[in-house]
Amino acid sequence: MPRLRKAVALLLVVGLLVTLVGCGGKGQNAAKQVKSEDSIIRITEDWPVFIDPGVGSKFSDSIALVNTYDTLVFPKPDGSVVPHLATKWDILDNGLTYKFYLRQGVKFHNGDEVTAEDVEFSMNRLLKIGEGFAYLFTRDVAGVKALDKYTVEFQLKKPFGPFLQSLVRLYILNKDEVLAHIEKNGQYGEMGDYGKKWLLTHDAGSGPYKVKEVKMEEYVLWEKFNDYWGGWDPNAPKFFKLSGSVEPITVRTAMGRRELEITDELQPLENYKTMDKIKGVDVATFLNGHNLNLMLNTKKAPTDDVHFRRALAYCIDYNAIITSIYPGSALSKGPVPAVLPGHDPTIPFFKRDLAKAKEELKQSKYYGKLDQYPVSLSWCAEAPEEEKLALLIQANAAELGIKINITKKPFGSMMADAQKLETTPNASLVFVAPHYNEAGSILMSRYHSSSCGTWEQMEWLQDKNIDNMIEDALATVDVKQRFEKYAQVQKALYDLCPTIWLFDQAEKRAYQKDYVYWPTAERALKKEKGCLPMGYDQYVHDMKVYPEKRLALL
Amino acid sequence: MSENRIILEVKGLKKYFPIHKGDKTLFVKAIDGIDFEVREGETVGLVGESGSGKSTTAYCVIGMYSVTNGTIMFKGKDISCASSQRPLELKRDMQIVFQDPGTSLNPQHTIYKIIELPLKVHGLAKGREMRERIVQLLESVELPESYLYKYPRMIGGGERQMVAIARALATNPSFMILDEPTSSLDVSVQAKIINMLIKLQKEFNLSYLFITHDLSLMRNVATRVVIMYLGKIAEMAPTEIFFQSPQHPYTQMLLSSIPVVTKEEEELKPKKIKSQGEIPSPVNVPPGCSFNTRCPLAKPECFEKDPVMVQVGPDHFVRCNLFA
Amino acid sequence: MGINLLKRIGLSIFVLFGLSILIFIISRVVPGDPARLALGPRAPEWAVQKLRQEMHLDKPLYTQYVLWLDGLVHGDLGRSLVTRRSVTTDIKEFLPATLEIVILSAIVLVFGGIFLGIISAKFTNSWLDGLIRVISYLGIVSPAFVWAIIFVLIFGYNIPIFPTMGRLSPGVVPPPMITGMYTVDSLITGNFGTFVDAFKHLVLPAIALAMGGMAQAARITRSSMLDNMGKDYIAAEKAYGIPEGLIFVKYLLKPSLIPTVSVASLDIAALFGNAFLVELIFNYPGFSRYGISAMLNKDLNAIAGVIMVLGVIFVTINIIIDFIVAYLDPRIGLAGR
Amino acid sequence: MGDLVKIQDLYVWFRVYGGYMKVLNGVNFSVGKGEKVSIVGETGCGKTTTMKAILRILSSQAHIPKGEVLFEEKDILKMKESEIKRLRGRGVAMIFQDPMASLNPVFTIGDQLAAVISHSGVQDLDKEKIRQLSINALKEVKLPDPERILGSYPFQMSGGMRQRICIAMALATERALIIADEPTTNLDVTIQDQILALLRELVTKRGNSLILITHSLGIARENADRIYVMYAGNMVEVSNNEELFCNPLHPYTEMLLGCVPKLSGGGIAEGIAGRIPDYLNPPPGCRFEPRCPYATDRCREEKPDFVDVGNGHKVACFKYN
Repeated sequence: MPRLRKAVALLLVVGLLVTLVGCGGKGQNAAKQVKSEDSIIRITEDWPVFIDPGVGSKFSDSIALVNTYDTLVFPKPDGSVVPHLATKWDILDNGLTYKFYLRQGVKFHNGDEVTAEDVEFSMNRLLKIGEGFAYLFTRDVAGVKALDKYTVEFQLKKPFGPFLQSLVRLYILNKDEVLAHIEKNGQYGEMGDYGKKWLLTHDAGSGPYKVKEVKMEEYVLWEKFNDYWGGWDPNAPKFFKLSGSVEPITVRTAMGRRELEITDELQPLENYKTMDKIKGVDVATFLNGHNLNLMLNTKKAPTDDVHFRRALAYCIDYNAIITSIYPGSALSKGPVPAVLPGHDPTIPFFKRDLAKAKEELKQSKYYGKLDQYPVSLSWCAEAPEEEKLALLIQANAAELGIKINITKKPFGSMMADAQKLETTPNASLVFVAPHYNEAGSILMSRYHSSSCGTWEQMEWLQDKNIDNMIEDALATVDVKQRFEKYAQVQKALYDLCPTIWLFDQAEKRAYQKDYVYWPTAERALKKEKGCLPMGYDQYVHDMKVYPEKRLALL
Repeated sequence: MSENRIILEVKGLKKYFPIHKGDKTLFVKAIDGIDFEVREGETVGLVGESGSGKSTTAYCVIGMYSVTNGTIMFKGKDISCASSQRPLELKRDMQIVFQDPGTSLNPQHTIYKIIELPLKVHGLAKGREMRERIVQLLESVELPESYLYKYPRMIGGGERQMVAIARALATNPSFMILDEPTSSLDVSVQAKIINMLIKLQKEFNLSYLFITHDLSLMRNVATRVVIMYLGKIAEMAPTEIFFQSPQHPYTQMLLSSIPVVTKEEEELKPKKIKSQGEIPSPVNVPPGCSFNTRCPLAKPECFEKDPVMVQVGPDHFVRCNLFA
Repeated sequence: MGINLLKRIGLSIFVLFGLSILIFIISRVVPGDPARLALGPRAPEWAVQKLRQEMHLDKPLYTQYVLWLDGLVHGDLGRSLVTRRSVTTDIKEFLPATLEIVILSAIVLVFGGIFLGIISAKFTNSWLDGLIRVISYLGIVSPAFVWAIIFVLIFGYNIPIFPTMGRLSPGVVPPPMITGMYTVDSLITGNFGTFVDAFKHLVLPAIALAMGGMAQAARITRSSMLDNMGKDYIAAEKAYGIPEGLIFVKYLLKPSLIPTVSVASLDIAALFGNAFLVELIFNYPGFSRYGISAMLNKDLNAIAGVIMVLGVIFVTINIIIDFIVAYLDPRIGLAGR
Repeated sequence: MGDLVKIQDLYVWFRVYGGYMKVLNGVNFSVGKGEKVSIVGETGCGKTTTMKAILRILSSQAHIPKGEVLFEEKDILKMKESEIKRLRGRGVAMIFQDPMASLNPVFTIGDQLAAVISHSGVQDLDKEKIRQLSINALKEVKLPDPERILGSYPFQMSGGMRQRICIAMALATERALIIADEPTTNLDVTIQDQILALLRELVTKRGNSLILITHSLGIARENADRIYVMYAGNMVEVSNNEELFCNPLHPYTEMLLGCVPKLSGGGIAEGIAGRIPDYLNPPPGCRFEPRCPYATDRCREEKPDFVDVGNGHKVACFKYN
């Protein structure tokens, strides 16, 4: 009996060892030789990833589109745009007509040349489908027309100052290739499905990377497009892969195994700290033009009283927020994040000042009957950190005698609540991002009456004066004048205090500092001002990767 | 004896259990029309093999099973209804002791609690009285007071059965069903219990319906014996007469099968009939006389005609075609 | 047996029909506008409206059900809002991936569990038994995703011998689609290298997934073997001189496996649910992950499709296990005949 | 004369929490070739332990401090595994109390019979031969349609049929000794009668030795040549069949007989006061002493040995020496 027991134990141990060694052999013996597959940038991001410019608009889609397709103009961190597919352009009719002259000889991935017809087709397709980034254009664009092979003209319904900025979201598709892959029985009439099915897993772009493989729910893999008109640095990555998993443990392990170069921005704080400790891994922190707003319902008691709103604004401990809850973030100065072009730097920060808060409260009509007017506050269940914030605000407000009732809500419910004034709570914690990188985008989508009833404006401001100022600013084609007008709107809003701008959000991503050159991380290190539109920080063409340095880390 | 008052009267009692076999519904005829009565102060022995329906009869009488057909009269009241509709007073007056005291006593409760329960339910004792009454009940089954706080597992099988009897006595019943109370016990323990039951019967003027498969035990306990076979009564007679002149071939087979310890007993065993065959399943009761598959005296008519009960002597009834 | 099987299948279809109504109603009644969720908060209302029409969301519920059922009968489960493809296509792609894990996991669960249980019972109260029992306790109390995390850390990070992401290593070409299961397809096409690679990707997720059920099976096998060891028939078989080894592996094992198999069947069915977090951690594009992402995105057709397929799988597993139990335990098998 | 089995001064203890259960307390016992012997005793007196010792299938907690079990003059307790195996295969067969529990519920009767036959040590048995032997064994116990029974499972049989099958297994191959441990306890009296008659007939016909363990004095009387009465780990009395019932010597035997209800009536004795002793701390002298009305000081200190009162009638009680 004891002999058998020993034999079984031995069998178990040997079995385990054989498994370990047998399977481990390959990993350890892997030749320390650089292969071309090693020249790769791998990024994690949330799934799904839509690589169709007519469909995608989220973070992951943007990263894919930026690298697969070209646009007429290309954004700079300072908010300006530079020539890209278009070498130059004319703005005519007081900003109602834009005429672009295309670069000649630019090749699509299949070898076709990029022409004005492709631009016309791309804009029409986007408008017709109505999904993705179409919302940037549907309101203002009246039409588009290819004047000749290399000239294309856009007609606007009314002057729209930041039109050039919004064009970084018009990704140019190869018309012929898309038409060749249309499915007949679609919902777009003679255009069938407008190539939607084919473009789900294929690209028709001219960008620096061409789609090599799409594995649904897993990853998208791109390969360098050697004939890219923009040319190539010798150390530019040969491959680029976007993985659809953001599980902290998976991300961290992959970083440790050097199977991932840049992480997503959705990791918990703890995980960034852990990854920062891995040799050769650094965490890049940069402001991305998003900010967190405490939207106050200006039509509902007690937040309908400006003094009451200001009292709230003066009682919150902003420094505690940016040091312990959202480290790396910056204090907000007014409604527009400081990194966005058109931001007015003269607007002061909100500061915690209890004396001032009490003074404001005394002027409010609710003073003395605060207990009858509790404030309802919703936070977004998908962003768990917001709970700490909500509790902090609750505690701060309690010092003034203001009672806050906190509710956790899924974003879907928050969206539904925002549809009616009665159901919109007194206060809502919401992250806000610009549609295009300019102050006007935030001002329009946040405070113009047209956005009332959507999650982007739960203030229900409905102020004619503000509406007129915003419309006027946006219609101004001249940048300097436009920015001045933006500044006035920001000042006016600061006085109305419809929102408590809690902080400008910092985006965090861990990356392989030792063998990857990433321009955005470099800019963050140097604390350079400005930011790029969503997705452009991951423009792989400008990155560099050094596989031999990677091998040294293994 | 026969002038004593009738306590329990069972008439035409039937109990069928439906079983589903595929699409068909068959009936297990556990009891198929039986008549008997129990008189005051009497012990009626209900004897039969497993599957004869003797326990089912007990459960129908006590109300654990609803009755398919027929009537059960207890002290002149019809109690063929479901247990839940019986008055509490009736439940108090009629008690049952089960075969296996190991499972009929709650192992989590002390003996005190076990006996306390019926007293509480029927509101028979309160406060300090309660303890006194329980001790008194234990004394009546010859268990010392020290047993009050023991658990069933701490005492022997015989003693557990004593506790079960004490619990049954708690409500001062006049009628008790004893469902094979000693069949899982050794003879030395059985002797003690049987003697105690007899003593209690005299003391409290109890009537017993005593269910067993042991005829030699019946000889010493019962005043009247009822033999059941496949849901029907085969023979019924006062004990003395029964053992002197058993009439039914099945009764004779039973008697001849009993292992005995004295020559005297040997004499009493019928010699002509030997045990053969097994009791058929109550789902497939053979046509005619249900004993025909094992009966050494079966005639052709036994395979067609179900016999009726006939009286062959004073208080002696037999259900067999030989006597028709 | 044949008639019994047909009967069971007939009954199952009835059950699945009921299930289809239930899941359809549940999937449609959950709050939130699926079209809005699919197109994002900034999409213009007309585009959302168009999608609603396309999905028949503007029609009454029963019309929607009839249309959906009609599609179901024709093998068309509608279009997924997340992948923007036909749900049928998605299922064809993701189901084999998860089946691969679940099948391997079930094998580990059943055979591993029984093996450990036998060892434990054979050497009752030895250190080996103690070790197995401790592992079993851990296996039962820790959910599959905890094991997944532990395995990723140990075998992916500290001792990096197994891949921790995806179904194949980069650069390995997937085998041609036959069953959709990479390991099977690569073997069919004779591509052994791909098989090894695909198999290595399965090892950690499958074991992580199997741990709980395996521990359960081990415990049940152990206790039921110990229980049966005390039975008279084992004493009788010993008394008749049947070798102890044979008694152990044949006469003792078979009756002892009945409870194990019944419980294992539930555990195997539960694997599909537990697979979700495991697939997430191993970035494995499987059916469970697809199902959960469908629910999070209120991807109606995908939800209904996934539950429908799971329903069919559960019912099938149930039938299979019932027949295995009937084989092991003649009392059940014959009662059913 | 040639004793087939002879147990001499056998002690068997069981290791439990808190010490040893001293169950067998110097058992002396023998069975002659072709003899039918019965051991009678109440629950827990050590009958089954004695039989398990003969087959050496005691549980792993058992400990044998003293004694020997001779089978054909060889000590079973000192036998090697291979000898034990031969003994089990050819020498001894056992029939258990509960025929449901002693047949494996998930294998067919045929399978179980075949296993018993093929491990009986008889060489060169092919499948067909085993099948033939199985059928013969079933025919011998008067089971109808043996071929059908071979393919059936135990649960498809009635209790009586199952016990016939157990007997068939025991007698399927040639064995010197049959041990039947309460073979009819769970059966109805008519079936009990049939089974015992069958067992008696077959054993007599084949000239096997039989040890019939029972708690029923009646069964012992009708089926055995010689009867041992056992109490709390000791044989207290042994005698030829009729003698024991006409002239019981040991106080326990006498009282036990009084407790048996008689078909002839006459009431039942009061029973035996007290319980069997606690095996963890048994009385040092005669184990029946605490319940014995005749107990003396000597009984409290000394363990009585068998005294032969003539004609093979032995009793372990100080009353008789």
